Amino acid sequence: MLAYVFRRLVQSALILLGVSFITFLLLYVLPADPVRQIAGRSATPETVENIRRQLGLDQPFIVQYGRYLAGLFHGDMGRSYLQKTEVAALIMARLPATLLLMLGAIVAELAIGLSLGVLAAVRRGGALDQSLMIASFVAVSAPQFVVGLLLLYVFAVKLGWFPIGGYGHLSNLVLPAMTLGIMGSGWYSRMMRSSMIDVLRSDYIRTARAKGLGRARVLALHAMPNAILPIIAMIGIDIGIFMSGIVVVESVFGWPGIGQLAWQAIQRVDIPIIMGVTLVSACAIVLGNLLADLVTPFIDPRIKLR
Amino acid sequence: QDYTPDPNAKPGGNIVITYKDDVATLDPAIGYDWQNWSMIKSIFDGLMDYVPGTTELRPGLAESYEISPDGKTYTFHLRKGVKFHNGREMTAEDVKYSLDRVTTPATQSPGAGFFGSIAGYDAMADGSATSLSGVTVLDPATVKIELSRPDATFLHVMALNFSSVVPKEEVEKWGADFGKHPVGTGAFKLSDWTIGQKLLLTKNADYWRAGLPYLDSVTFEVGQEPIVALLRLQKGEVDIPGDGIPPAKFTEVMNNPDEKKQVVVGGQLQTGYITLNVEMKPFDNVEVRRAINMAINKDRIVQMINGRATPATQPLPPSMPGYTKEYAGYAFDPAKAKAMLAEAGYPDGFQTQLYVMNTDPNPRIAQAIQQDLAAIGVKAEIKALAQANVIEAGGTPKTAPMIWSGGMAWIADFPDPSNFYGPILGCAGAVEGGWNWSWYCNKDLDAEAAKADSIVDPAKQGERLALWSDVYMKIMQDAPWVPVFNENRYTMKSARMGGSDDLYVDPVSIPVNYDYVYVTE
Amino acid sequence: MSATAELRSGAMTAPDAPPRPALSVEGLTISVRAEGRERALVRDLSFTLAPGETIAIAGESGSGKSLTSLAIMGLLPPPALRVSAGAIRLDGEDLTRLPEGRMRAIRGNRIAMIFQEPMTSLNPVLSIGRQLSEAIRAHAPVSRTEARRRALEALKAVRISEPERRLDQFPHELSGGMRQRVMIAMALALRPDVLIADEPTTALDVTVQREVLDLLRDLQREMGTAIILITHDMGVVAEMAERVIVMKQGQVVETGPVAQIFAAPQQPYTRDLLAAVPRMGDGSGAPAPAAETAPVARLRDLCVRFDIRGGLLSRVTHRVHAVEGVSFDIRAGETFSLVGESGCGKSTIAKALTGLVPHQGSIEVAGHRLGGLSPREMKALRRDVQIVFQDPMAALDPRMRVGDLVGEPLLIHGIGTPETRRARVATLFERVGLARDQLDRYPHEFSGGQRQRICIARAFALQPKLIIADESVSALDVSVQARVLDLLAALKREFGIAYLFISHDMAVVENISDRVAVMFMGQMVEMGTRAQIFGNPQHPYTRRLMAAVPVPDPGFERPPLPRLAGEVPSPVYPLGKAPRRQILRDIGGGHLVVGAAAEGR
Amino acid sequence: MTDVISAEAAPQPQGALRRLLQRKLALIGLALIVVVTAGAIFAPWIAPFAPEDQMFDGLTLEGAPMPPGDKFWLGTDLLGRDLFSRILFGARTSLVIGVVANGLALLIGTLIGVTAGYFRGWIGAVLMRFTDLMMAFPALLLAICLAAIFTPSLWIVAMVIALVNWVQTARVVYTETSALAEREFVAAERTLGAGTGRILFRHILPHLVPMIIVWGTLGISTTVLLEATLSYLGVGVQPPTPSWGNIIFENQTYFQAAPWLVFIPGAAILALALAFNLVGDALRDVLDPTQRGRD
Ligand SMILES: Nc1ncnc2c1ncn2[C@@H]1O[C@H](COP(=O)(O)OP(=O)(O)OP(=O)(O)O)[C@@H](O)[C@H]1O
Ligand SMILES: Nc1ncnc2c1ncn2[C@@H]1O[C@H](COP(=O)(O)OP(=O)(O)OP(=O)(O)O)[C@@H](O)[C@H]1O
Ligand SMILES: [Mg+2]
Ligand SMILES: [Mg+2]
Repeated sequence: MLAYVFRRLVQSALILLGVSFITFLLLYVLPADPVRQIAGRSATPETVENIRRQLGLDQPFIVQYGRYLAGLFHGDMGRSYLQKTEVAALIMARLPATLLLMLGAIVAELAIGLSLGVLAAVRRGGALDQSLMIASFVAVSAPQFVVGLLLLYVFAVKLGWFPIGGYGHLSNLVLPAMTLGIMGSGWYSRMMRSSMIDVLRSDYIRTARAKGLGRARVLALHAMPNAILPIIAMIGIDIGIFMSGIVVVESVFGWPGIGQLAWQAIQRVDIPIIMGVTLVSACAIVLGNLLADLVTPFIDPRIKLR
Repeated sequence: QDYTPDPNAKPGGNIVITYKDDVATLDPAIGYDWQNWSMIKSIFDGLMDYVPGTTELRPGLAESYEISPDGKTYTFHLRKGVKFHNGREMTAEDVKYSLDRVTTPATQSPGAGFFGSIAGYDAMADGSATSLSGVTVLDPATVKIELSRPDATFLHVMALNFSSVVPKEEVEKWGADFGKHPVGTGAFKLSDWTIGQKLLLTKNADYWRAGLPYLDSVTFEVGQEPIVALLRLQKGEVDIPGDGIPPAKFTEVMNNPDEKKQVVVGGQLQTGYITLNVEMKPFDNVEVRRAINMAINKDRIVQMINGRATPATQPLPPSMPGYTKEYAGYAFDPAKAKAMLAEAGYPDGFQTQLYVMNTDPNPRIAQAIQQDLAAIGVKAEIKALAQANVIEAGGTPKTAPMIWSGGMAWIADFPDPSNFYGPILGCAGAVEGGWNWSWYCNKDLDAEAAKADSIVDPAKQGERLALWSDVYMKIMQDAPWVPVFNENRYTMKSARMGGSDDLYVDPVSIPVNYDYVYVTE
Repeated sequence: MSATAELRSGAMTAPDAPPRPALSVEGLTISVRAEGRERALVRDLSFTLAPGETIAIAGESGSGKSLTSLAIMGLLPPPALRVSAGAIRLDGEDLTRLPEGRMRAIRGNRIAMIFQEPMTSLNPVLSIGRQLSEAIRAHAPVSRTEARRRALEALKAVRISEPERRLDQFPHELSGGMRQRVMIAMALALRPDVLIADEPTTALDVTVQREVLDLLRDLQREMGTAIILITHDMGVVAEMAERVIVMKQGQVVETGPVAQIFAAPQQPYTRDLLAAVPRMGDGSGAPAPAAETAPVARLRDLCVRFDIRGGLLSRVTHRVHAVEGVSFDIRAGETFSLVGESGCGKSTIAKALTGLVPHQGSIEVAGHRLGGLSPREMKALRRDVQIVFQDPMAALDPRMRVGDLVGEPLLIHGIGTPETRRARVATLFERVGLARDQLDRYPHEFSGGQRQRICIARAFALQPKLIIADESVSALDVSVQARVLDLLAALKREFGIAYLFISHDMAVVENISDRVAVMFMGQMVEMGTRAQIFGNPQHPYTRRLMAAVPVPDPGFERPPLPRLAGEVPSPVYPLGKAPRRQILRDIGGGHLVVGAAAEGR
Repeated sequence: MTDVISAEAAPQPQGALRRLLQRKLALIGLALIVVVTAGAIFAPWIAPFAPEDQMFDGLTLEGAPMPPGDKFWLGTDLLGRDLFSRILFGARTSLVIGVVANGLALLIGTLIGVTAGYFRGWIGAVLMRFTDLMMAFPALLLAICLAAIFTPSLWIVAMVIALVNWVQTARVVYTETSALAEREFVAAERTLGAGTGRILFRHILPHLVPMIIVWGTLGISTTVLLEATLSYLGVGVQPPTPSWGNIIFENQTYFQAAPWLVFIPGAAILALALAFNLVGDALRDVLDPTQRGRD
């Protein structure tokens, strides 16, 4: 187990290195000059050159990348071009909010998706199954901005159950987490349904019923853990999918996470921030996958980590 | 010359202002977006200032000043007893330090170029000097600034945020993080900043303008979608939506009598225009450029943005000194435009590209322009890109034939006609990486502009403005731009906000002049 | 023993009536609803079961045995299947009309069931203890600790080794035999009145089967449970049951006391069934071993080891010595059998022979030396060696039509045109006793025996020199098994094919082999002609294997056998260590036996 | 009489199509797909107006769009263009994105997943590490960069979407394939002498079909919306070319003031995704021989 984690961490580090290289390269060839953004509209050409030199942006690609890496090893992610602040500080200030939001979204999408998937599997072929199928497609196809605003409008403005945006309380988390989780719940309910149908056909479910167990118990204790197995790996993948949704959801709900930071940075080619956010999100994805793999053996004792 | 305090003003209270984007930095040498511009104005002071709600200059930290007859030497007498937020008294040394700091390349100030007329600037820019030779401290309360050439806009430059006076010890203490820990002499001081969430400015009790500010504190909440901000305003949670009324809600608000009362409308020193790249075919032909000018249906565009602008006739906005009132501009006449194109050798029009920034409503405006051009046979392909990419394309030779300036449009740094010329219409900007995206360079006009700016004597202001007016009229002859509209500002405020409407459409402090507004409850 | 059990038995004792049946089935008819029509799968089945009695239901595959047991449990999968007529009475109550809630109280408590497939019938993600105590707590309001105590008791009752440890283990950590014991423990934990055991031993090898059967009998004696034993193995029937019901196509063919049925079967079907049962003898009779023909396969000092990785850098730390120094020849046209209990390395040898696992030592097949062959040579080799796997369902791609599956080897080796191929496939089909019009069906539409015949047809398509049959008949019921074995024999006669026949069923092996090798823990312990092995078994392990085979004779008295309840010894060794090599000695006539006569476990 | 029975016993080769056509839901789905495709192909003849035509009477005097009505059946957009015509023409873009780009992503993902899952060894390791890397890479950023480097056009956008969207498919296909490769019938095929290609294409791929169908149909809306996000960022299909996604994105803030601008194209995306799902579900059952006879 420990050996496995160790090896996976080494692999992850390599993956992160790869991500940093590709990102850096892409940003390097991107046809947009960050210096002009920094220098602003009334800058003279020499000011522009000056800034370019100071930031080392006149250096060849390899040198720039090498410097960046060297910085990274010292825990220095550089300074934002436009915000003039340590990228690490900016990210650290916003990361907890994003992590919280993701966690909330995962909980929401699992709670909704899994329970609906089970329901559909149990009522397979019936009217409920059909309507859940349509519902899951609505969930997958709905643009998050609109979903967010609708939820906000109905539950915060009209009904007043939740605050309009904001951060700090659990009540603030509900709507954004729902918005982010809705799309995933569509996916999960579909996946869970088919996985559950397979499991319900299996011999051990029949055994459990032969023992005289109640229906709810058979579903919750015997079917669920088995049906969920193929889905756990998805949760790791999910974190990556969240990254794009987070930009939208955070801005609708005024959620102070890294999504908005990333968005502004992309708009203005603030390379250190883009790099930082990319690396942090890559970290999250890699760790999420690792976590998913580490959790599996607890649910499925057959799986040995090697 | 000065401002009469509002007799109804009540001290106390806190207001909430929202923004979508994060506040980048509050370092006055660096902050250069319209969001932190007004915040910096309230935290710092420069030698010069504007009368609230107007574009009229008034002395700031300088109590008075003298200009030498040749217009090249300015002597400022500082107010005594002005204290920084850290309690230390502000002196002439601080003024010099601040000007040195903003012009040192290491500071990376985007505003360094504004100080080009101060003697010794060039040595600063190329790194050979560490101090502006033109700035001398005569005594703790007097500072003398010598210019290398007469500059009529110099007092405006001294009112720019870039000229704010900063305390050396605090700058050195925080280093690059001064922008997150600003210390100035202004009406408000920063007391809390939670990155990505909110900033709290609290009243500077020691402020040198007696009785100001009225408010105890101002809270800025960032990361707020404009639509959501408006919803919160309607619920009374927000006092001013910093990003204004979102277009999607505009009609709704204006059709609601109660809400309409909360809206304040004002002009703005802004022009939205299309650049025509004079180095690229067929825009090298002045007839073609004129034809394009006549092809654009500005009224339709204004209608499309819910009438939140006025059709423009020339580069300068109407509220700018030097604006030529009698000039009617090119009339909308597609038939004539088509004929002119035919005459210029393009009877079937031509293919071209229109660059535009990708945030609403700019792509929509671009599509309206596209349709107008199509009517005279010009097929323009729209390239809607992120701001950075448009700026990049504009500053690269022979790349962007047409650019719609919206979103990056020129909002004046200070209310002077020269501000619309140099970087965006003069030869200086028509370089790689510059902002003169039409690449229009007319040496004669450059000379005329320089001549106008060397008229420093306030008495000859009329003569100077006439020269400027002439410059812009000649530009319209050459038609490197299609001025499309001058945006109006529609600000909304909560019902409890008090103070003259002018404060809410302050041409300098956008969205509002925090120092002078107050709450009525 | 428990309070509830006593209460119930007290209530049951009626004043003077004859012993009430534990369960009675009256005119049971089970129908399936498909394509709008109702079809009866089981028709008009009736029997009564007295307390403490064992009834066997025998019959060919698909005759409705499992459906009957599911109907009694109330577990027929809705909505397709249902009881359309008849009644199942327990204490006078008709179970078919009981609402689900009350039925649930009976399941597990009064009637328990052991399923056919121990490998898949336990929930893989729950610990044994959990699954056991859950069954107990479902019916008795006891605390968690008490349930665990009773679970442990139940495990002890089934004589599983290290019962305490098992409670916290998971199904995959147990061998098949142990799992079946757990199933039995689970079924008996609440001392049900009736136990239904659906083919409880079919999937197990002989030695384990022996133990499980003994166990069932002991427990029944102790607790007085009535048992319905479903099986197709007449040997098991003879040993276990008092009465037997013979079913065919959903109907009862014959029923009566075991002794009577075995002695004087009335119906031709019953007679056929009994005749098909392979019986063990002393190895005499039938064909003499083929003369010294050239071998089609030569194995010399074959070793197959699997690496187990571990540690920080995932280096190899342990090895499974699955096959360790095995040598033998298979001569053209002979049937060479490999026997031994589960996990001893039989399948691994088969895989090594077909190049599916890498090996050490030398293997020569049909003139090719395995190892380092180019893909072309490998392909050529594959024309000569074919394998028929144990589980025909798993070996057939479920998404292809069987005609295509059988024709595939021809297509792969580029033999013939589509028309000639189809004709050849049709001939093969007829040869193995399938109809031409079944060519376009899919594997799941056939019975187990038919599927195995499809696999055989596929193996024969290329007319190979050697066919490896890895437990190819173990899962089939006797009559089908007999048919398949006849088929193999006929094909062998016709084409002179050699077989490597892998099995744990000594009776079958005796009936078809020319030569036999006995394996234990990856090594060979005894090898010789059929007569040598069965007539004169030398090694104690060989003797044990033979003694474990159920004898289809109700009068047979089994000599007492020491009961074993341990784990199968493990062939896993740390790196650098290896099992001790056994040395085979010839004791005359090519009869090889491991050196020390006192070799044991 | 005998005919009926034999027809039941031995299915005709065209059985799959016939059985597909027997399913009501599949027919509805198929009909929807045909309608959308026809709408896209014949848009110039069906559409009442040109999609980029900004009509004077398409806006109110205050510049607000017109709600659905007599002249503009589905209303107009913020520029006074006919929404119905834009939806029709937008179908072209969205079909290319949802079907071609999504299909391509599935194809790439399947190829990589199958190869890695079947071959293991270093090929598998390299491919899966690459997949991990791509998964850790924010897809949106990659899309933005790629689209910004190559000048955006419909086909470039489609390529870009395909290039970022294959990752999840590859991952799940990999897992499934490694399990399949362990199945006995694959070993059986190998002993018959079947080559790698044959095993992969004839025996492994068919088993992946159900999963690919699920991912493919769910992927339709995801890709259509991703295209919209790209358009929104200025690296997608350029205006005034309509796509269902960018109609929504352009107008999403107007969901209250002009709900038709958001919900009508939203419904179109949903309908397309649902239609493919209905057909896909049915196809999956029909193609799965083990489902035959059950219902
Ligand atoms: N769910 C089902 N739907 C339709 N037919 C079924 C179903 N389950 C079983 N059958 C059919 O019912 C018949 C009896 O099946 P059953 O499982 O009882 O056989 P069995 O006697 O237990 O055979 P085996 O020895 O192979 O286990 C078979 O012909 C089978 O095809
Ligand atoms: N791929 C593998 N990796 C590790 N160990 C293996 C592998 N394949 C087989 N083994 C081990 O090798 C030993 C021999 O296995 P094999 O399948 O040959 O047994 P068998 O005699 O065929 O048993 P059965 O009668 O149950 O089929 C077993 O202990 C098994 O666990
Ligand atoms: Mg059965
Ligand atoms: Mg085996």
